[in-house]
Amino acid sequence: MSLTAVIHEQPAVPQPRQHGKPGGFLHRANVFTGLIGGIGLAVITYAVGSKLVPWGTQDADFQQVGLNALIFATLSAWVIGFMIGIGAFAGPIRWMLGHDLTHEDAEYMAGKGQGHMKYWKYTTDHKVVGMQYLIMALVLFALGGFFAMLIRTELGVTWKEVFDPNFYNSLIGTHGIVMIIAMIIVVAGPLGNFIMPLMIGARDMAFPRLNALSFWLLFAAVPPLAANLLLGGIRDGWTVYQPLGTQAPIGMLGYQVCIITFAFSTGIAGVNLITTIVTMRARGMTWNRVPIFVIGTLAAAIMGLVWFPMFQYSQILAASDRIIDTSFFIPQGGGSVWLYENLFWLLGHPEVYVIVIPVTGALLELMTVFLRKPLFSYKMAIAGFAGVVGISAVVWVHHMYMTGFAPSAGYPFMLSTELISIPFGFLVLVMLGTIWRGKVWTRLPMMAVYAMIWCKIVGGITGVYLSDVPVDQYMHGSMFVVAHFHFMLMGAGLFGAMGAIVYWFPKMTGRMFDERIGSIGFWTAFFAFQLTFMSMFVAGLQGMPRRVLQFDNAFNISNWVSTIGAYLIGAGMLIFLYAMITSWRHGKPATSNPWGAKTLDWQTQTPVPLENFPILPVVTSDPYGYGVPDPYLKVEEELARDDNETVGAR
Amino acid sequence: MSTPTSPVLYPTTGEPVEVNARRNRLGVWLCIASDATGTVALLIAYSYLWSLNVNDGWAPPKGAWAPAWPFWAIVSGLVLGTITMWWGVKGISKGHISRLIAAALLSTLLVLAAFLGQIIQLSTFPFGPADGAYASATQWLALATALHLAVVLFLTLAIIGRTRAGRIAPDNHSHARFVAMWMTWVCVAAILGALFATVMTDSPNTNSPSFGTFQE
Amino acid sequence: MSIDSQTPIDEPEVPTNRPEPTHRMKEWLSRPYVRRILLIFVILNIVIVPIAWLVVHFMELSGGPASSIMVELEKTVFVFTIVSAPLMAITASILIYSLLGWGRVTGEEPPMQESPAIRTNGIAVVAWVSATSLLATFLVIWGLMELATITSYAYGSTPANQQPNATKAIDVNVTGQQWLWTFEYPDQGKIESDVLVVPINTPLYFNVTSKDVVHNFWIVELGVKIDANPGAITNTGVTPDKLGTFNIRCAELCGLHHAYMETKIEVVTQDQFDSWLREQGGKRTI
Amino acid sequence: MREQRSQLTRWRGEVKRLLFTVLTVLIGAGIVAGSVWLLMDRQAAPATLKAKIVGTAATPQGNLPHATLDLSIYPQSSASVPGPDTGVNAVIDKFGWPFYWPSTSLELPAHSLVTITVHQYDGASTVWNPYFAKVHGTVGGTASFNGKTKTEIDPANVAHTFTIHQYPQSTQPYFFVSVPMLAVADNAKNEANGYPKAEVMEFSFITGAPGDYIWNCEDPCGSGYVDFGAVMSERGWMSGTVTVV
Repeated sequence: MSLTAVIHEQPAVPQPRQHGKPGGFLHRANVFTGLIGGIGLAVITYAVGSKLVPWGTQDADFQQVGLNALIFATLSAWVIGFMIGIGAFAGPIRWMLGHDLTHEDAEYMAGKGQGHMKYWKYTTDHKVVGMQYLIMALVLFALGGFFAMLIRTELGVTWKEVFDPNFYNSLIGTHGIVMIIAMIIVVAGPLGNFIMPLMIGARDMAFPRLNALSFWLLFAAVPPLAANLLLGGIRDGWTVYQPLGTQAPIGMLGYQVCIITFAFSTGIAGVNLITTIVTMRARGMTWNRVPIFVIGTLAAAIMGLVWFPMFQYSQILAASDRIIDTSFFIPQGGGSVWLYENLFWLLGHPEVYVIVIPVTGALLELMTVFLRKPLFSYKMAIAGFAGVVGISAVVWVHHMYMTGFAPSAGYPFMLSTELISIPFGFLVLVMLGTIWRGKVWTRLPMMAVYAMIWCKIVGGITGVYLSDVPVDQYMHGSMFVVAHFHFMLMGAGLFGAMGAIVYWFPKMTGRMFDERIGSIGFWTAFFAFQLTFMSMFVAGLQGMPRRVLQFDNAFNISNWVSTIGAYLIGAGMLIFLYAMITSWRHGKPATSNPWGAKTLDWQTQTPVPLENFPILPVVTSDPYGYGVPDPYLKVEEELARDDNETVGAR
Repeated sequence: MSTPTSPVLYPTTGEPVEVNARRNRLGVWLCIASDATGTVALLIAYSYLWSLNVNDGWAPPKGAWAPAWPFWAIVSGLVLGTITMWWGVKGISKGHISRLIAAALLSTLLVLAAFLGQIIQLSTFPFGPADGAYASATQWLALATALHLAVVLFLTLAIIGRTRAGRIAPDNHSHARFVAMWMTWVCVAAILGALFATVMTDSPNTNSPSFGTFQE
Repeated sequence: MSIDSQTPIDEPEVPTNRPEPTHRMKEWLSRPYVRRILLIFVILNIVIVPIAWLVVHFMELSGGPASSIMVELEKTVFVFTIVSAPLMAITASILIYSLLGWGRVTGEEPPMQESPAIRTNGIAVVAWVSATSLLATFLVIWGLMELATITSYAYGSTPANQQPNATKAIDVNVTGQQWLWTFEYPDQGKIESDVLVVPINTPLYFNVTSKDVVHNFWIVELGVKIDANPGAITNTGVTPDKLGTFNIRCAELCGLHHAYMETKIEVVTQDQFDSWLREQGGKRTI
Repeated sequence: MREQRSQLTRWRGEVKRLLFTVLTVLIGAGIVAGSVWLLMDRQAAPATLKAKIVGTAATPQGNLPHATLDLSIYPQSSASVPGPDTGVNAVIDKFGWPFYWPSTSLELPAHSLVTITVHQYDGASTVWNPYFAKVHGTVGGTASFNGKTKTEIDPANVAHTFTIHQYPQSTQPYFFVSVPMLAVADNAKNEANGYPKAEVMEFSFITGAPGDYIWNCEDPCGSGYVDFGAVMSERGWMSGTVTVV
């Protein structure tokens, strides 16, 4: 690593006029003012709104007149008020007035000299945002896991209804969407924000304020989602197919406001990640020297950026169906249920890869370190990511084989869906090739690689069944599907993410992860996971439909097994969480590079200073220069000599 | 005026403004891409319902299609505003600050006119939101244009403010260019919306199964 | 900048003069780890392949297959399991052997001994890509053929096109309403029923729709599944070839009592069917 | 000596960590169990209404015990008839929801003739599916509407239906009964109790072996999309459980 001049200490950079204290309005804004603003504006909106339409006014259907509009306005008011209170609009207004940030402003907003308070503010430092994302993901996982326990309890008690059917339907829907959001942010959020800029040798993300914006939008999006259970719940699963969603009570509005906000958050994060990766790589980091995790993040960001607006609009239009009686999805008025399903799955399927791809990238990154081997065929990995991104745009109809909206569409989309298994195969090959003849350093992150490959294979093969229209004619809407995508999202996604977080834990928290307790939790959860979802495959094959709370006695045994397994997963995850928290609070202090890794993120000191690198690094090779020459090459040379001698003799 | 020896530096990070501008331009393109898929989603919704005509519910009651000229009036206002903005950008790249201010002011007025026109059109459609699929889809296309115009309004106003505050200078005028780029995209979106709403009126599907009954 | 034009990452670290392919193949196969992995691979295949029978067994637990379509589905699942078994086996065997054979390293500190720096291996890449592509191609072709087959089974008997088999199809109008299925026999005097009673070996043609939200009409043991959409009619068909009572379930979440939206299909003989029609006040038209 | 103490402290640390790990799991289990218990308590079904055995009756299947059950359908709760207010969604405005009374969780004797008498006070709302304007599954396929025996009524004049159907258990006998409820005329004037004169429906059916079933109204009388929202999608109002014991 040769050195360059320290760019950020350029002498005599003409600074604009300093308006007030550094940070301006943000000096006062923090999450508490945000809460005040959000709740305040929501209450005001509700009060004013219910004055306009007095409570209790009924239309012909005995329906509260304007109730949907009122609740939607209130929930949106919460989001907007929160963003005002946290200071999200200070930036645009300053930009409009030409009061650009001075260097002091920027440093204050990056959290300079604010101690722990910076985690509660609109802080632009990518490391702070990464930490905030990590905590947010943990909270969401706790919530979704709690719902999962309730669901499995209901399904384990096969002889009676534990919950009201409506509450059960709301449970599965909320569990689904909470876990989806958590899985989307769990790698691209903490690692994509904290680690990725370090990996490419940047001082921060390209748009630091957008970075803060994307996190706090996510923060504001969660309460409306949680509120849905109090407002009657979302009773239609996380896909909320219309028009059932229009029939459901006002809890649906909580879901819709959450998704609309979260889509903004994802889009902004996507813009930020892509721009950072493309324009802010350290000198000398040509495209064939970029760490593979960065490529994975890039792929996920592209898919999220491009496809989320579809999902967003599907929810916007659904909300307008409820609120102003438009008929996009209402058949009586000329709407089509197939339109919703198409719009939903146009995101809905790429979103799965948005979850899986960054995890794959992270594990590819760390397995080179634990095998002391270069990545096997970097180009294949790139091709795999590129292929998945490309083909993912044209596979969504395989969720709709059985809707009958275009029976002949089964043929082309079966083709595209089977094709996407080839680029995924590339990634598997890269993993196997990297493991091939490697001396495994058996630490927890590496174990996650094994867990992930296994789950990916099982999920992939069952996915082949489901991608096939005839088989889907039996499997669609059955428990088999549930088990399949849990293998993909939880098995490959979550267990992989756990490994990645353990790997970068020392860099992020400055402490080593307690791997003994962590492994206990990890393996408990992993094997319990196999138990749970393997038996769920059986239930599906027997013909058990998904999203039911009572079912034929024939499915009892597999459901009892699943429930026991689910409880064990919960226990394992709690153990892992405990290990994480204790190591975070008083774990063994970490050196700057405990794994002996070669990527840039481990070359700066721990804890990472405010602008990451005292001097910006210059890259002279790719980060996979591990390993020694292949001993078998000598054998080959001898063979070659023999051949040449035979040739010479002739 | 920047000379090769001493490039103008971006105050916050101290990088040359060209570096910063290149970065921001990519960001703008990505925002446009993301917004484009959103617009495409609306157009998909429109054409999908148009082609299906479920329950014979596409056409508005008693064939009250939305008149075409308001769409094109709004679009023309927006297009004129965009051209003016580009004219101002060309100006500042040649060094005429006042020309950019004048252009931004003019295009603000044009866009404001378009915005008000859009609001008026929304409130004077010959149908309500509940009057079938065409009504719903058309109103959302108009609403999307209105939202776009509101954003553009903010941006053009900001250009005036920034230029007068001296943040946009001949050697540092990338933001004006970005706003013009964004306005160009908004023109495309508005034109597409207007095309769909004015050209694709009568549904090609004349015998659709009516709701919940069996008529083969 | 000079540092940007450094060596590409896939630099060949192998000598330029390789031995003849046959020699290298022999040498490679003679390596102990290769042989052990192949052994594990064979063993795993022996373990995994029987799963195919297990899977089909589970699919038949509830009394199927009761139609040629279901037979085709089970055949497809069986074949897919067989052909994907080697993929699973090779992956698992490499994973297993990597934990046992190539030397594990433990401890707190990064290991000093490094692994062979294999950047890439053209043969492996080509082999893998061609293998997976072949597999995918096979699956696609098989799937397309199967889809054509079951489609002909389903629609081959529609009144629209002249069906090959002599018996005229019975039309059944299937209506889903929260949370019940109701069936109407338009050609049998428009009689209605809450249970689907059909004669054996007679093609059935379903016109499926919904009164309210999206339901999914699933005859489990007959392998029939189609969404019931409001504002649209979807069609499918089947020819039951096994007497007995089978399950009809709703496979699309449809609200409060979705779990209870179940009914039966009774496949009976032609005589029983006729007498059932008579007591329902319907008339026989076939 | 110092050796031993360090040993001891390390050992203490181990035990402490172990205990805390177990404690974490226990806390989690406690939270789940507690919330399950709370929710079950919160969502308890209304008190079961048992059919009264009044003797035996001659039926096509020979002499069977004869049980009777009286139900009423009110358009909305009033001072005299408070109506249910259960479920997780108490925040939803339930003004003007019709409901079955006194209870929606019914219990019937097995292998016996059950006669249900319904006093119906609510107005009409067209039934989507004319199938549910007909009488199904009763003795003789008929029911008595204000004393007149019919097999079906005008779909436009249906207020609600009482439809028992199958629980997804293949082991228990299939059970399907559906009877439409005649609507009160819109211009009927209220009587002392605040409701118009009731329409009286009476129908009998024969129960089989014990089993669990559910029932709900199939006539869209709620709100939201196609009137199947609100009351139609809530337990305890227009739907409930039927247990045959």
